[in-house]
Amino acid sequence: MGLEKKYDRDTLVIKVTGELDLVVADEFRRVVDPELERRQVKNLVINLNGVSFIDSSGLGVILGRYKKLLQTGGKIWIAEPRPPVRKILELSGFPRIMPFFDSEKQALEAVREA
Amino acid sequence: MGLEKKYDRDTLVIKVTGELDLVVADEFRRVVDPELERRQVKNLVINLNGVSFIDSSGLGVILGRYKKLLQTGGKIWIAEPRPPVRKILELSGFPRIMPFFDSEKQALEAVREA
Amino acid sequence: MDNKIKLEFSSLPDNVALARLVIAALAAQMEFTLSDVEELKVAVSEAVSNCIIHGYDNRPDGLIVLEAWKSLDRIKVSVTDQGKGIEDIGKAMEPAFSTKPERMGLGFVFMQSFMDDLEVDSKLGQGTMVTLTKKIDSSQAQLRTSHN
Amino acid sequence: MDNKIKLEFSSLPDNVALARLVIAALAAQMEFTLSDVEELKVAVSEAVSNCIIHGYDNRPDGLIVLEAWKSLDRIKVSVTDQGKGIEDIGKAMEPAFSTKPERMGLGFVFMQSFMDDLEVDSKLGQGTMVTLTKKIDSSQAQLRTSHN
Ligand SMILES: Nc1ncnc2c1ncn2[C@@H]1O[C@H](COP(=O)(O)OP(=O)(O)O)[C@@H](O)[C@H]1O
Ligand SMILES: Nc1ncnc2c1ncn2[C@@H]1O[C@H](COP(=O)(O)OP(=O)(O)O)[C@@H](O)[C@H]1O
Repeated sequence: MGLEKKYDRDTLVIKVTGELDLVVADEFRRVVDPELERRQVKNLVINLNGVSFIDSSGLGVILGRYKKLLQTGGKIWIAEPRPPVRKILELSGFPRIMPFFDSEKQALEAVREA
Repeated sequence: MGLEKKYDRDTLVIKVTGELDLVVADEFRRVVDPELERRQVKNLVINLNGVSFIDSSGLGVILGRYKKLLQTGGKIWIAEPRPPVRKILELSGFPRIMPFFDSEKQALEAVREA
Repeated sequence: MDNKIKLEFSSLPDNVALARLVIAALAAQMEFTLSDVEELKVAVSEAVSNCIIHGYDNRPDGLIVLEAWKSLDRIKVSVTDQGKGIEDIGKAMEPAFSTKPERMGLGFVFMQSFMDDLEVDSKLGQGTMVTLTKKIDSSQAQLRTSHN
Repeated sequence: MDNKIKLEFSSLPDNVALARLVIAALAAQMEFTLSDVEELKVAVSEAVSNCIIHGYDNRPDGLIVLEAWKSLDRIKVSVTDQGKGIEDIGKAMEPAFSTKPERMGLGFVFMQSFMDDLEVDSKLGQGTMVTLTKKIDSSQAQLRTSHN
């Protein structure tokens, strides 16, 4: 279980591994929020390839970052959600407010072209 | 979880998958004993590659078949035990009474040469 | 053979994963599809998370009790806390309603849409019990059995 | 943070795997090595199997209670049945002793050699409680932490 962060130019890329429940959501907040503020990040790519489970606590932490970024004109890009996780994200209407990509590379290309 | 049986000439090969505890030990007995009797099996190769866990119930069912075969001059050959399972088998002295092989093929060759 | 289990644990966030694990293990012994098991895990995760976050306001020393009854065609799960209770259950169950600003108000929505039955029992200052039931889709079950 | 859990289940053979799963999940939250977790699983598997096979003579309707206490440096697990009890604990714990001819008499041997402490409490006709303790090898723990 864990979070890996890296930068692709100004874009923050967070790779999540494990089950995105309240425990990992909390960790996500603690790792990502200081980055968003300190580095004035505009684009956040979340790679969900390693996530086997998500519930409303996990959705909440993503939506919370979405709202934060909205205030500064930033965006979230979702990469590589696996089927069960994708289903929950779709059920909750996430694709209407943030784009989904089958690979992190495609997400980063879309960020650059945006 | 489960048991697969096949024959290589007169040798019965049982491939076990899952956790070899009291539940699977019971299944093992139900599947193997009728074969030993009906087909007068002399050699039983047990492929443990798919076994992630074994306890004394699992050991007991193997030892029980060993004793049955001893009466008819038969033998047990252990193939492909993974490290944690191998450790328990070794602790319990199994290698002293039945040979271990890194592959099922090697075990079957040894049977033929015996 | 019917099977009933009871799991008691403290309101530590780590224990939500434990509750999911136990429920998934029980469900795996039944004829549920993989997608059924996923849905059950989400529903139980929501119910247990609510005990911690709302019932006990994130205090780790509360008691949570998870009970599960397996029968041939369904699993029933109850999740109980002795926390602060829900003031207005009708309101609490509305989509997007939450008493915590950072939460989405989707917990009860998921429990309702992923389970066949949801019952909520709560008394202010005494605690909350949520009972979830999921049935095996018998057409699917037959499909799975015939594949064995 | 200390964590205590309690799991109650009936003496169905399938539930032995459930007990192992719960214990492995708790141990995985601690600084145990993989091999420690394997040993713990074997010990718990033996204790729970004994409740079913000996305590309840394979009747599926007996109650088994598994309790586990996690602390910083150890896990303590108790397994209790209300079954027939052990007549002579000293004898029962001897290697190769078993009251059932098809069994190996290795259960207590494994519990003893895989755990740091083993206590057995039993009353004929009333039941048996086995308490297992496993400590974290602190040299190993440091090794693991420094690898994170
Ligand atoms: N176990 C509980 N104890 C106290 N209040 C609860 C409990 N479960 C739910 N609630 C109340 O119901 C509301 C809605 O719950 P839910 O739909 O799960 O959304 P969320 O958890 O996102 O707030 C919560 O905000 C809370 O006020
Ligand atoms: N929970 C229990 N209830 C009653 N008797 C037990 C229990 N656990 C162990 N025993 C007794 O102790 C003996 C030795 O146990 P053990 O070392 O686990 O070997 P085995 O299970 O192979 O018999 C058993 O044969 C049984 O007579």
